[in-house]
Amino acid sequence: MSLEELTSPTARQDFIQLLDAEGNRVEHPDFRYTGTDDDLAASLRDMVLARRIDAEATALQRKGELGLWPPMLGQEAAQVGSAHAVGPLDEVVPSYREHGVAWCMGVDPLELLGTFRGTSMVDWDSRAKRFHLYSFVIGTQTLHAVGMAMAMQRDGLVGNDDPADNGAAIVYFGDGATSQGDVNEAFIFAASYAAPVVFFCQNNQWAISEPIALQSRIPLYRRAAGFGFPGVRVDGNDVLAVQAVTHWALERARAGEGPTLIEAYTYRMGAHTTSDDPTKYRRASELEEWKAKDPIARLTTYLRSTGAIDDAWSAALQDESDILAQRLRAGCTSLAEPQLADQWDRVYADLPPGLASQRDQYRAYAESFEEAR
Amino acid sequence: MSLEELTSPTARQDFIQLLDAEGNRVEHPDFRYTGTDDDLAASLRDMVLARRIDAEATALQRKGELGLWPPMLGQEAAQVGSAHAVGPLDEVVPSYREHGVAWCMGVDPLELLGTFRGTSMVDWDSRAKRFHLYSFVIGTQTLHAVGMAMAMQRDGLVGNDDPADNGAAIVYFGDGATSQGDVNEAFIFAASYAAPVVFFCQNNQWAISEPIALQSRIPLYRRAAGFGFPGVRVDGNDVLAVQAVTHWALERARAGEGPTLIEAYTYRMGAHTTSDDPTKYRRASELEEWKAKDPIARLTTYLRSTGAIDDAWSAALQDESDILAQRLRAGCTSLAEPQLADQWDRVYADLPPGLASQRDQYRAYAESFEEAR
Amino acid sequence: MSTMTMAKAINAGLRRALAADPKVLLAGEDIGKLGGVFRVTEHLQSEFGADRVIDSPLAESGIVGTALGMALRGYRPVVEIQFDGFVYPAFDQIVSQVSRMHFRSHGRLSVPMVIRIPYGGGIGAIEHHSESPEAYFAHTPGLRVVTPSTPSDAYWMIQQAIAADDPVIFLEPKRRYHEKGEVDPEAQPLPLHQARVVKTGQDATLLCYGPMVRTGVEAAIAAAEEGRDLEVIDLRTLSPLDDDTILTSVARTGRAIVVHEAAGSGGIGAEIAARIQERCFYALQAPVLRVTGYDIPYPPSRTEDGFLPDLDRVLDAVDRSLAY
Amino acid sequence: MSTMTMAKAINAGLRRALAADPKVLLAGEDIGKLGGVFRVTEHLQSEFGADRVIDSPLAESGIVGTALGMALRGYRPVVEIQFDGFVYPAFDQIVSQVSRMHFRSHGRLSVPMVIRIPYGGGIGAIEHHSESPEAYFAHTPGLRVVTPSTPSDAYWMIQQAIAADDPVIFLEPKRRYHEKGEVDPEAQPLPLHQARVVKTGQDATLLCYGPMVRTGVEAAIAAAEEGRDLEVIDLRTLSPLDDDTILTSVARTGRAIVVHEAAGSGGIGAEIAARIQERCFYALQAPVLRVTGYDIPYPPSRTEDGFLPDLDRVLDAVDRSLAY
Ligand SMILES: Cc1ncc(C[n+]2csc(CCOP(=O)(O)OP(=O)(O)O)c2C)c(N)n1
Ligand SMILES: Cc1ncc(C[n+]2csc(CCOP(=O)(O)OP(=O)(O)O)c2C)c(N)n1
Ligand SMILES: [Mg+2]
Ligand SMILES: [Mg+2]
Repeated sequence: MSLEELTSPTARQDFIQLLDAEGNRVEHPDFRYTGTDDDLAASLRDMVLARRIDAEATALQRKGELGLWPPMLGQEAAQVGSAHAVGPLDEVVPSYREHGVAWCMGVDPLELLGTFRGTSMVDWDSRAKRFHLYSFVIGTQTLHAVGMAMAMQRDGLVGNDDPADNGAAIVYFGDGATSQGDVNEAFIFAASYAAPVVFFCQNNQWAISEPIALQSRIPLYRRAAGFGFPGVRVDGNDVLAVQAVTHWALERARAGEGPTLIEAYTYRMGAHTTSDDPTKYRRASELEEWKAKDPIARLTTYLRSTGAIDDAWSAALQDESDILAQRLRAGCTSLAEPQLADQWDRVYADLPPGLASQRDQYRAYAESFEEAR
Repeated sequence: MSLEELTSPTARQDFIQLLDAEGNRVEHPDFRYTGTDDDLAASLRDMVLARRIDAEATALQRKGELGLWPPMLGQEAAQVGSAHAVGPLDEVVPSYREHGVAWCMGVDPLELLGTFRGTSMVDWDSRAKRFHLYSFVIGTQTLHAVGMAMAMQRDGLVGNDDPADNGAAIVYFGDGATSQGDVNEAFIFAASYAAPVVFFCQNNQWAISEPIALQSRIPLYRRAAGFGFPGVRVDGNDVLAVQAVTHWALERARAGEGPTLIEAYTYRMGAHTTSDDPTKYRRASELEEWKAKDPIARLTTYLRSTGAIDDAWSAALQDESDILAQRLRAGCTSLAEPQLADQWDRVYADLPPGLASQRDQYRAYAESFEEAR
Repeated sequence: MSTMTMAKAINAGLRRALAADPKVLLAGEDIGKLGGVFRVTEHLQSEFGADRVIDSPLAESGIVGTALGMALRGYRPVVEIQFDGFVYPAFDQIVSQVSRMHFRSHGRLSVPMVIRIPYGGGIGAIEHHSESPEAYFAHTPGLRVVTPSTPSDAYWMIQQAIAADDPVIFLEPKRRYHEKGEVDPEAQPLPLHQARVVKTGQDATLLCYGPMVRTGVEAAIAAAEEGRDLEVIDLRTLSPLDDDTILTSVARTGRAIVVHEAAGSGGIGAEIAARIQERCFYALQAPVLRVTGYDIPYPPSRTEDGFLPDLDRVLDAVDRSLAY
Repeated sequence: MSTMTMAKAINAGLRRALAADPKVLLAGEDIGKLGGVFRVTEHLQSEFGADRVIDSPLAESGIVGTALGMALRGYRPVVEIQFDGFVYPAFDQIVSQVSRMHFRSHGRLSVPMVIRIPYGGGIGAIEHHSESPEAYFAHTPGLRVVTPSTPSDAYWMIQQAIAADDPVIFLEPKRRYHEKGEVDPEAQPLPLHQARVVKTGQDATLLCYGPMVRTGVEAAIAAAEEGRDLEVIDLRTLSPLDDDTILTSVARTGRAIVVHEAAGSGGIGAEIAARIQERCFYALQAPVLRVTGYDIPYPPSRTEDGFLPDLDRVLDAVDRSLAY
């Protein structure tokens, strides 16, 4: 597809789908899923386990073990499909709801919990995992991702003859985030420098209580065209389509063809966070409609229809999921308690003397206090 | 034109022109100039006088009477054409180079000088003139304009049956400004609320030393489509086209049809400001090319060809211009010197006691000092 | 007279302001149907309509910048920033535009705007949800910065802030949202820019505000048991500071301790200490001490109890002050 | 050893850093062909290429946010904010992201980034071009804030800031850009986070920084004529403050006067006064006095001479201090 075609508002790829809600594979003129059914079973496994992690964390919050949890229920295909397109030199920059992406990038889900339990800021080694820190100020991370992409250009990781030498960044954000100045500036910088970055917007229809219509009157993916790069909308509950589209966009980026905006059209089936009460602002019927489009159900239906998975496979996965859940429950309560005294050492690479003595005073005070008890 | 048509990147109105560089009127399928040649003569007069104000201010800066001046040379048609479309209930929100708009809105050009002489912050009565304060932090004023437009909606000034009851806001900004988060947020708020606002971007090809290509790889007017409202590019050196397009956009806004982005394609013929040296970053030949598209020259040619103006008309205008220039030169040096002691009273609507005593202490100190001399 | 939480008191104050003046508007993220994440604007949209209680796109600079535009046409916008840590995207609009429009126009224009910010820690939140940004605003000429500590003050101060013709940063101590107190809608409130002596005392002056007032009062009660008579002042206004109330008290007690959650360096306590020593130099029997958040970013919430000033840290400072 | 202006000294320091380390990058508006509006980056793009000296789109948040991303991949970006008044659009990225990435990652990531900001008044500029925003940054844990006052310091400090693994706000006193001084590229520079005693003295300590150091030195010379022996300290680092140098001096002289252009309320002077009275309580013979910009927005430039601290205002404060 030419850029003109891709940026035309009447382009036929308005909604890219390769697996419909009933679990039937459908054709798309421009995109196809190139993996095998076994690959899809691996995706299904990740989606199921991601959903389980999410469910357990939600339950842990209900039990008071976490202060907060932002559930990703319903967004499994968008997250797992895109994560499966990530290559070995790519960098992944999440927002705060990308538990499924984290899982695929090899982050121990226990490390996800620390942030929400209040035992840590962000626990995982973002460089080793190529999965950056969660980001809580809406939209800010899109600029960081563009900067990483600019760094990759300077590292000689873009447009090399051998595709194995190329890398790109992919950054996650929500539909609400598209209203932030930072996100639009990220579009501008990325376009201006043809930076190798994929903007992966999970349009889950809501920004807390605000419907997407408040942020944009037209489909979000069309935003990109006005900045001079392609935007596409993909069925975010179709893991095949998400992976195919993300693969294509990352390839473009790595090849030096610049940024792409992917709007993964999906739905936040749960609350915004465990503190939220969606009944205040949305119809129950809406959830019902989206349940019919469940990303896991449709993939299961499809893989069962092809015989790629069977009852035994599902039972084994259920076991694996139970073990994981068990590990999370046990691990959560035994996450190391943070020490305030340790926090000073993380403020500066070189702790200034004044701050060191503030820490020492705190320590002495805390100890004197302990002794006095 | 439908919104779809207007937002299509291949729409034929890519560059709206009604008077070509040689001074010939040309047809456009969608836009036409509805004024008479006398109206055009009035526009020419404003353009000539605006250019003269600009030239005098530049000269005053050279003589050390102003600290700085941002010349508008070359942008006369964009400014006068758009200002002539402003109606009696409209609000005009400028950036810092809109001396021609200021002139048309009835701001005494002497009041423009105070800011750049350092005698005042902003001198004119922005409410009485419906011409808001100059704004120096790039892009910020676009949000203020959208807020004013939202206020107009609440004032019942939008979409009334009698067009005379309707108003809108028009906000000016540069090509460089389009990269600021604020400007893009302004697009979002305006689109979301269908606010009656016209975004008037003077693309004068440069943001100080940065060419437009650094801010956008594609024509700027196309940015709007991605936000869900029309964007059009007009020959910014053609006062007929600018006025026709601005008139149309303001009418849309007043009628409740929401925002429009107008990209007035023009050229900054002078330096960015009197502190700038454009030879460092741009070819002399570029200026020559644009001289051939001079907005005043082409309108003069046209009006002479129709006989609407003649030598006598031009001579009278020259006299008027000389008198104005003379008034500026004399007036500039006699602008009242500001008093530091007066500044405290402008910080708060109700001066807090602590600040009042700070002012009094300053005054006492300054006086003691005067006495000691 | 009725008993209500601070969140409800602000809600009631907003309702009264909306009812009294059609020019009053609310804007912010999720303030409509949801009533804000703290429910402070609950039911107001259904009562006053979506034109007056406006759900805004997710962009703080846009919220503040458009509110400024509305203020310029005579409206009195009250915007909500969802959490303290999300005010920074609007910082430019606040410090370069909102705070200066009156000045820039030589007094011709005014910006009767209120920026409500739930602030402070102590609720076990994730990062960016426990910030105390008041010093940034207090250092910015043209802004007024106030913070209530009780439901009654919250009820009145929000109305006074809306009535003020200057832009007001209205800081709401979120961890006190659900504490209850008496609110008398017939009372004669204290002026907005006056501190309140919550408890008189002779031995030292505790200066606190917002979430720390309760801590200060508790400290005074505990100190009383040890025979120490502390004066507790609720600053209420952080900019401008109510010098009279502060200096009169310290001139008498000779000792002062400022308490706040924000980082100590460059915080409100620094300005207060600087003023007190400037103007009560001979009266001071001990240096002005500060009990504040440490000079580190807000730490993981399971360490916040140690980070935040508490009874013990305040009493420790009282001991140190009295030891001079 | 050569004589050059501060602008040229920073240029030379940047050049040396670019040449020494391929990871050093510059980014900002107009820094390429134009060499920046103050010509501080002049010729650097032609020498090091447009990939290392990057003209950025006109968006400060974007400039800082993308630089942070580059830093996370091992680059050492040095960004230029064109004027002090234009740093606020980047405030969120600076205070919520740049300053905290090290902390958020439990020390795993670092942000070796320099944010250069020409600051301060005295050049007859229009509004937003004469701001002194240092207190905002000094109140933000995780940032280092430094400012040179001479070409030699500028030359060395910019290189030290680039070499530092922490984010550094590098404030350049624009009205001193064209003043000349000696720069010795072979010298052994003072550490970045140390104040400098510019002139020793016995009677009182003048604490100043950036554009005000010259004013302080001139005041000391004038005071000497009246038989008053002032110590002048150039703070150089505003966060962290070099407590040792400051407190040692004031403990000896017993008197301190802080001078800065920024508004007094909540300025750097407040923190310094608070610290001095905390730690030199018995040594103080007079309150710490502050000579600062007034608590108003930067006024029209034709009144700036009265607004900015000058020789007379400093000497007046010295008189008042010595009168205690
Ligand atoms: C700058 C900023 N403003 C406000 C918030 C509060 N907030 C947290 S999540 C959220 C909604 C985000 O919606 P969206 O971008 O669609 O992502 P989603 O939560 O749906 O995944 C808001 C307003 C924030 N975190 N940061
Ligand atoms: C936020 C901000 N950043 C930087 C500047 C410095 N600056 C002043 S004008 C200008 C270029 C503006 O270009 P453009 O928007 O095209 O308007 P023009 O000057 O061409 O009319 C810049 C970078 C500023 N005024 N505000
Ligand atoms: Mg969403
Ligand atoms: Mg321009």
